[in-house]
Amino acid sequence: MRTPQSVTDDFRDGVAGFLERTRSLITGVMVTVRAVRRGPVTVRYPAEKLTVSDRWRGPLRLRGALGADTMPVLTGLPTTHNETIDGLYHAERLPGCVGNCPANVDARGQAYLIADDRVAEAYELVRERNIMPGVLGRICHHPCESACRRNHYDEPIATRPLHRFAFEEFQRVRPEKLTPCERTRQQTVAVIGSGPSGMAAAYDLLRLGYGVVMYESDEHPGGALRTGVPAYRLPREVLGREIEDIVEMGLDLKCGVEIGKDLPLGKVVQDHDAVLLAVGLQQSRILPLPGTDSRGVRGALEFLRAGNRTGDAGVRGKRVFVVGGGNVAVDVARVALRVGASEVRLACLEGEDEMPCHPWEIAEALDEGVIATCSLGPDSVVSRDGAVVGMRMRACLSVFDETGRFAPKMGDEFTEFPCDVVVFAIGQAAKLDTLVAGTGLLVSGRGQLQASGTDYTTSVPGVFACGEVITGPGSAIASIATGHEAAISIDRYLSGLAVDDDARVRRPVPRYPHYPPVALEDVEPDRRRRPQRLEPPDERVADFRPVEHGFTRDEALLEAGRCLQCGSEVCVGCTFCARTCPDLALTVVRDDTPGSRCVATYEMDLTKCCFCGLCAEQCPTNALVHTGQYELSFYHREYTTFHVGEMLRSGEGTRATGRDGGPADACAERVVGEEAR
Amino acid sequence: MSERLVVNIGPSHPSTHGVCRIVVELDGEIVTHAEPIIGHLHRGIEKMAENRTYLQIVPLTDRLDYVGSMYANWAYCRAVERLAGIRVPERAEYIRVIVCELQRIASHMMGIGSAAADTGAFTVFMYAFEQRELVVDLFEALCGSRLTYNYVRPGGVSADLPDGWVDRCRTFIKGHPDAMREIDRMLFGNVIFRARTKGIGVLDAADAVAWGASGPVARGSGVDYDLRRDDPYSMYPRFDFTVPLGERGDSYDRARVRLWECVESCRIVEQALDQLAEYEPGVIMTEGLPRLLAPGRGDAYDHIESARGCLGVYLVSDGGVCPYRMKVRSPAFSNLALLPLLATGHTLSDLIVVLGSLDPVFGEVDR
Amino acid sequence: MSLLLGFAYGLAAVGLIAGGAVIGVWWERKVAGRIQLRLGPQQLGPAGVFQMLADVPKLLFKEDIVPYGADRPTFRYAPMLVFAPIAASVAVVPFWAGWAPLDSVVGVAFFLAVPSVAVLGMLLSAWASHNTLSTIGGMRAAAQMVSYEVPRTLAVLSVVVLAGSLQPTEITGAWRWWWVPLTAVGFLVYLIASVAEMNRGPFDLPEAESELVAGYFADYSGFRWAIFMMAEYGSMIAAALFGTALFLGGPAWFAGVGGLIAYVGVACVIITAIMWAKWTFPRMRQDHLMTFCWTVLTPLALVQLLVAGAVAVWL
Amino acid sequence: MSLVELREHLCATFPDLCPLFSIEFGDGVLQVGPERLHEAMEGLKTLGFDMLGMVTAVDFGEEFELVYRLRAREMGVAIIVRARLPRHTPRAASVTDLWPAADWHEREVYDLFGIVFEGHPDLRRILLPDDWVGHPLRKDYEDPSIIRRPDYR
Amino acid sequence: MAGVDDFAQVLESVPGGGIILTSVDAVADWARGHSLWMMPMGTACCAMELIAASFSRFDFDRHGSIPRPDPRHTDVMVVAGTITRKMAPAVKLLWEQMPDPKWCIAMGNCAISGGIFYYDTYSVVRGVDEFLPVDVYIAGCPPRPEALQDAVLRLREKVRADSMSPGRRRAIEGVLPLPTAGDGTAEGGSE
Repeated sequence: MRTPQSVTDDFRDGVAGFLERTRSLITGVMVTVRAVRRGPVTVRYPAEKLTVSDRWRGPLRLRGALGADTMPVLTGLPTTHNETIDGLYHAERLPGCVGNCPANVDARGQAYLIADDRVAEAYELVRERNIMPGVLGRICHHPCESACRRNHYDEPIATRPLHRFAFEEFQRVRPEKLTPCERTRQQTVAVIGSGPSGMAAAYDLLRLGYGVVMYESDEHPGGALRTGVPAYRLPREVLGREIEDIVEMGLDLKCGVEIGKDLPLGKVVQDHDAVLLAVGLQQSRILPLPGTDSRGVRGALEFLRAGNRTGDAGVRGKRVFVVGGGNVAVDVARVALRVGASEVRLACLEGEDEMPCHPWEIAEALDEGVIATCSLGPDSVVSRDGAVVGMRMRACLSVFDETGRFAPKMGDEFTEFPCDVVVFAIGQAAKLDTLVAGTGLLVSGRGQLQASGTDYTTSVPGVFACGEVITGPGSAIASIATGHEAAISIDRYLSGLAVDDDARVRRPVPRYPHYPPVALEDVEPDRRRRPQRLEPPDERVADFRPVEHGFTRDEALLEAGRCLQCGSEVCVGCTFCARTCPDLALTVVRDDTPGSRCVATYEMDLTKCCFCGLCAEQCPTNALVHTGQYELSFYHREYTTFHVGEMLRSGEGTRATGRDGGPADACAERVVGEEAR
Repeated sequence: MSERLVVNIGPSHPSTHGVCRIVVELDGEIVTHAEPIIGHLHRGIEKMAENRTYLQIVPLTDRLDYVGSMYANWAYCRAVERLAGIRVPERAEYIRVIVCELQRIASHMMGIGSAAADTGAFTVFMYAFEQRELVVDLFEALCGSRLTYNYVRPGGVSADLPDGWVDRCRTFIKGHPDAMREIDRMLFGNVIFRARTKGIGVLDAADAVAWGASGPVARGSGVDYDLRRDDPYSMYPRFDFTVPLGERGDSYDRARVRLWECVESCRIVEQALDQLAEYEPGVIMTEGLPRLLAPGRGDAYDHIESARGCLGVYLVSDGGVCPYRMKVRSPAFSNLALLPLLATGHTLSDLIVVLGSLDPVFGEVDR
Repeated sequence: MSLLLGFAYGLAAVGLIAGGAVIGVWWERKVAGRIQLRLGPQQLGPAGVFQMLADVPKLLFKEDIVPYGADRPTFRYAPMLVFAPIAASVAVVPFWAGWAPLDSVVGVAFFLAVPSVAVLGMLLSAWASHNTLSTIGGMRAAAQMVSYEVPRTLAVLSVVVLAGSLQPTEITGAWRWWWVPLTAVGFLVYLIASVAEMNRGPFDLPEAESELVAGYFADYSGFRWAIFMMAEYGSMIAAALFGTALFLGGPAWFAGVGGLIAYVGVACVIITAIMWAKWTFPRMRQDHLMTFCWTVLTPLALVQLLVAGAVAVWL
Repeated sequence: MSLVELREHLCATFPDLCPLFSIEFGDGVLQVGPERLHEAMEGLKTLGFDMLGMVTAVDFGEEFELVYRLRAREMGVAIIVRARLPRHTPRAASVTDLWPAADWHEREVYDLFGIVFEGHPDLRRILLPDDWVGHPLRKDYEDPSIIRRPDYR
Repeated sequence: MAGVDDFAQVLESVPGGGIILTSVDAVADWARGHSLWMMPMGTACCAMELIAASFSRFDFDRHGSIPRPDPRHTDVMVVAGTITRKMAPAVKLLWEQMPDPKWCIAMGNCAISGGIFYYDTYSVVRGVDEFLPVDVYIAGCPPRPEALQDAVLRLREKVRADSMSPGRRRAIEGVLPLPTAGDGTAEGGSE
């Protein structure tokens, strides 16, 4: 059928035209005859109903509501946890905070339990995955918060401060909560290194019923948490308390035993059924630049170790120059200030807004008086008489090439900064030579342990490795995650299962959208994130006191109440459906009384609803869904308003009457009653 | 007869295609003057838009041209995208083209059908509407609504094509031209219909341009102007299609242009479906759009070729989350203004035919 | 006695037309439905045959509105004036071979003349309604009905000439099968003119839904409106019966009940054809309608009359 | 024809309109004073802008801004013409003599903004009933029947 | 309907009249319920679904309901679409032109409460029940054609409960909710 040049079409003149005209009438009749023979296309309503599409935007219903339904909590042994996460992920019910956390800590469940005033339970829930919530509650870089759906609306939930709050509350009930794990397996596992990854693996193995022996070369356990993280971020008693908790679970902790020196690794392998290497990275990398052999050139780890242990790194009154822009560099700079450096300058390759460290870290550092000079690369250390007198830097034009690979392009501009100490904070490396001596463990040419990044096995059966020694420099929570995975591998190994078979569920790695910043001027204050109170910068640089204050109880409960419970399919009364509705057809009020939180009012005025679906599209919990109902006749206008009970109807069938829902919500009655009083 | 008879048609009259009152002055049966009185469906959407966020306006635009909701959605979204500088993924653009061409079919089915019903050929209306129902079924599967789709959104479209939709769509566009041929033979070839519409309400090309007519109304008069081809937007430059034209500008040409546009739409949809297969599913929305879109200060106008002609949206932003002013340039409004010009001198029955051939939708005329 | 008989006939005619209209409306809804790809009435009785049993009492129970400004008595009784002539015209239909309720020697003239009185009723009802759209409808109806009388009469005359009688029973008696090809054009003209007479599509201008809402009976409600509808269906039934009798020889085919059944059956087919045409074709315009009547139908009828006359003379 | 070519064409034909022309958001914009509006429009028409797409107005508090959108089919370009009118005397010259299309559009602007178009043949309300009080699209329009949607977003 | 009321009163007083009244009621209600002809008062989007409801796919004729453009011939007015202040007098006029007994269906949210046009608009009437007695409300924006058919079936139930004598009006049996005594929502209803 081709489109004609012109749609104008005339009958011919004369007899031919007359015939055409007559034929046109007959053609018309023929078309109707064909239609009659084709038969009706009618749907015989109500006996027959047209199938409504899956996406049909019928009246809304709630799958569940706070107060009426319990919130799902992601709990379980490490061996079952991945399955849970995987199932949620494929059902698109995995909350962003859980999915984005390397260890899949249930931040959503924590917020729910805290807001419900079940803080100790919240602590225990978090500890299942994040074995040291008190520690991580102070130092974690909280990837959960960047994937928090709340970023889309205003500001993310303060998950990390809530960990800290939960830890502090837990201390009150700690004595009755601590019980040693039951030993159900005869096998024992040796864990070498007491950093976060080793601890995580030990924790899981203890819960699985193994006997665990942990060797630590240092006097005190904690690994990098103790030697690397400054005390103003992590008070040592918190770390000690949480390690003690794990020891009380049955961990056999042996401090001051350096494997490879005090005890050969081969012996350990013989004595135990499995060995886990969680030794971390012990030495700093220093760039091979001219002048790095001068006095005053130091590595970041050694610097931090000295500063943390003794409170004096030998830089009192000196000018410190930190090379690097990562978190370690910032830590170094801030420790340097606290141990008395007269001036601390930080230099990094990247531009100001693309520094690799976390933005809040550098912001706090700048507040304290650290000077950051960006877009500079190190050229050489200027020394006089074998002692550092300055640092020569070269302008950096760009850090990454078009494909996003690290390939700095340097300019021709040089700057020299006078200083007395240069600290290189450009990375760390493992120190394995004494450890692996005399075993079959293979080490790659670059000094890295040969190990699988997914199964955490090494070249020797029965010897596993986890933590930064495998992954390279990373975050504490990522190390903990490798610990959990390694524990699964060890469990499978000791149970006689293949470590890497298909039955083993891998944690899915979702990708979350980057949320654009939200204009906060129009946001009501009670919707905003509770601000974290900090020590004043000029006072806190004097010593290693904690910078952050943490939440008070009320603040914490309110902050936890902000959580949207993404993907839980239980409405938490976040009000964003009502805010998104063009016509305010929804009225949502939540009762935030701790211990009996509920959605007090959820009213849908069906007559204002324009069935646009914007509310259900943005519902973070997926509790608000469209039904396939379309028979919406009412004898009275009043019944077109659906209350919570009616919103919780099953949604089956094609009729929504506004009266077939569940019983009136107890919470709603209570609120009404209170108002009456 | 010297005395003039004044007849008031509407505002609720079976053939006004909505709520329009026409005050007709008759000399016998000859119309000496016809004055459309519009505004019976003026709901103040432009005022409402000033207190709605950019996303919340999309459902409002659905209710402008309720016979072809997708168009208003798209025109509005184009204006927002221009104002906020949003780039739309190509897959989304293809989907927009597909749904809008299907919408053109749905809308023209209504236009042809009601033009037929105005001349008393009610059965043709049923046949045309049956085709419309098929399109509506496709839309229902796509976005869960039969009429007010809220589908095209600033930055893309709200949902990707569901499983099996492409096949259903192909089945439809394969069968549709045959149905059109049937309607062409039954209605446009019919001697009575031709007698009723040929030479009635003749609009010459110069008048069409001067009165700002667009769409099938202008093209029926031979004004070779189609925004899809002459001010190409979206993916239209990648398709091969012709623009059907009339010669005389009478009611017949205006109505039959619509019929052939449907056939051309089928061709465009077919090409679009072929080209769409190369794009990865799921990429249908610009990433990183904030919940409350707040473009910077400024104004933007953008338009598309809707089933009724050039549908434009003019947005003024003061930097807030709601537009400062939204104006909808409605083709039906401009086209309806031609009614007094076209109907004068014809009989009362022809007035109805002329009105039907202009195919106004009063939601869009009155806004 | 004859008065009583006449009364009985009257009742029977009203009953026939009312019953016919009830069935006719249902049948039309079914026919229209099937043409339009739908089902039509479904719920009451098999295939919805009893639908009209609901519609008629409902119309009976409706409020009887006389609009403000209407001429009350005229408005009230005009529907009767439309219905009565059509009911009366049934009287001369030869149902049985050699028998008609009113076996008048001028039966054909009676059939052609009496229903024309209905146009008066239409005009009166249109005028009484005090409504511009009704008035236009009434004027259209008058013009149309008066004009189409001419070709219709001429077409019927061809049969009259052939039979040499104005008495319907005699005409059916004289009917021979070769009349059918001979008067085919006349029959067509008769049918078209009759459809125009009864204001049905494609000639339904007086009540054109899309232009005049409902034309001359736009302001009638309830049972008065039902009377108009009955009149329309009645005239369709009468025209179909009469046409079948005269042109196709209806009751002359078989004797007895079989003949009646065949006759009514053929008339039903014709009624269905009339309905089919309504739902297939667009509506004509007033001036086209007139042109069609005077330039096509009337000459055709005249030619038919000439041919029939010539044949009659030749015989 | 691109907008730059349009600018050149415009400057060559009407040098005095040249400084009023700018390009914003991909549209050619001509900002004129109300007194020169008709003259400029006439010039644009001779230039080839044969279609008047829309006429509308924006209420900027102290001033109204009239917005016209013209399109030249032959050249394939469009132009937006803006004219600022003072609020206290919102009057402008009608362009119905140039484009009959402006008839209804100007009536609509009159109806909703109260801007008077001088020279319009039949300036009456079009969308609202004749007895309506006020011009609803003005920002200061108040009507007790309006229920304002709360700023709850 | 005064005459009918008188008639009903007389019948009520006559012995045995109640039985007659009941049977007349039954016939009348059955007939009315199965022959609800619609006055399609389609103004906006819902008009499209109103049209669709009586067209091939959904075929309203099956239920004995046909759309008639003339208010005098109809029993139930289906207000489908937004009613503006400019339109309301015309709707009221058409309603008054309909002969008794008549019913009104408010189809779509605009007709119930203004729907999407509830806020910020200066010209929309917030629900036809401001000036018409609505019998059945159909929520939806727009409702599906089936929803309209369902509403007519519901209306049939309501009609069935009707009586010529006001004292004999029965309670509606159906799945649709009705206000119960002491519910506090009975007032402001449709009657």
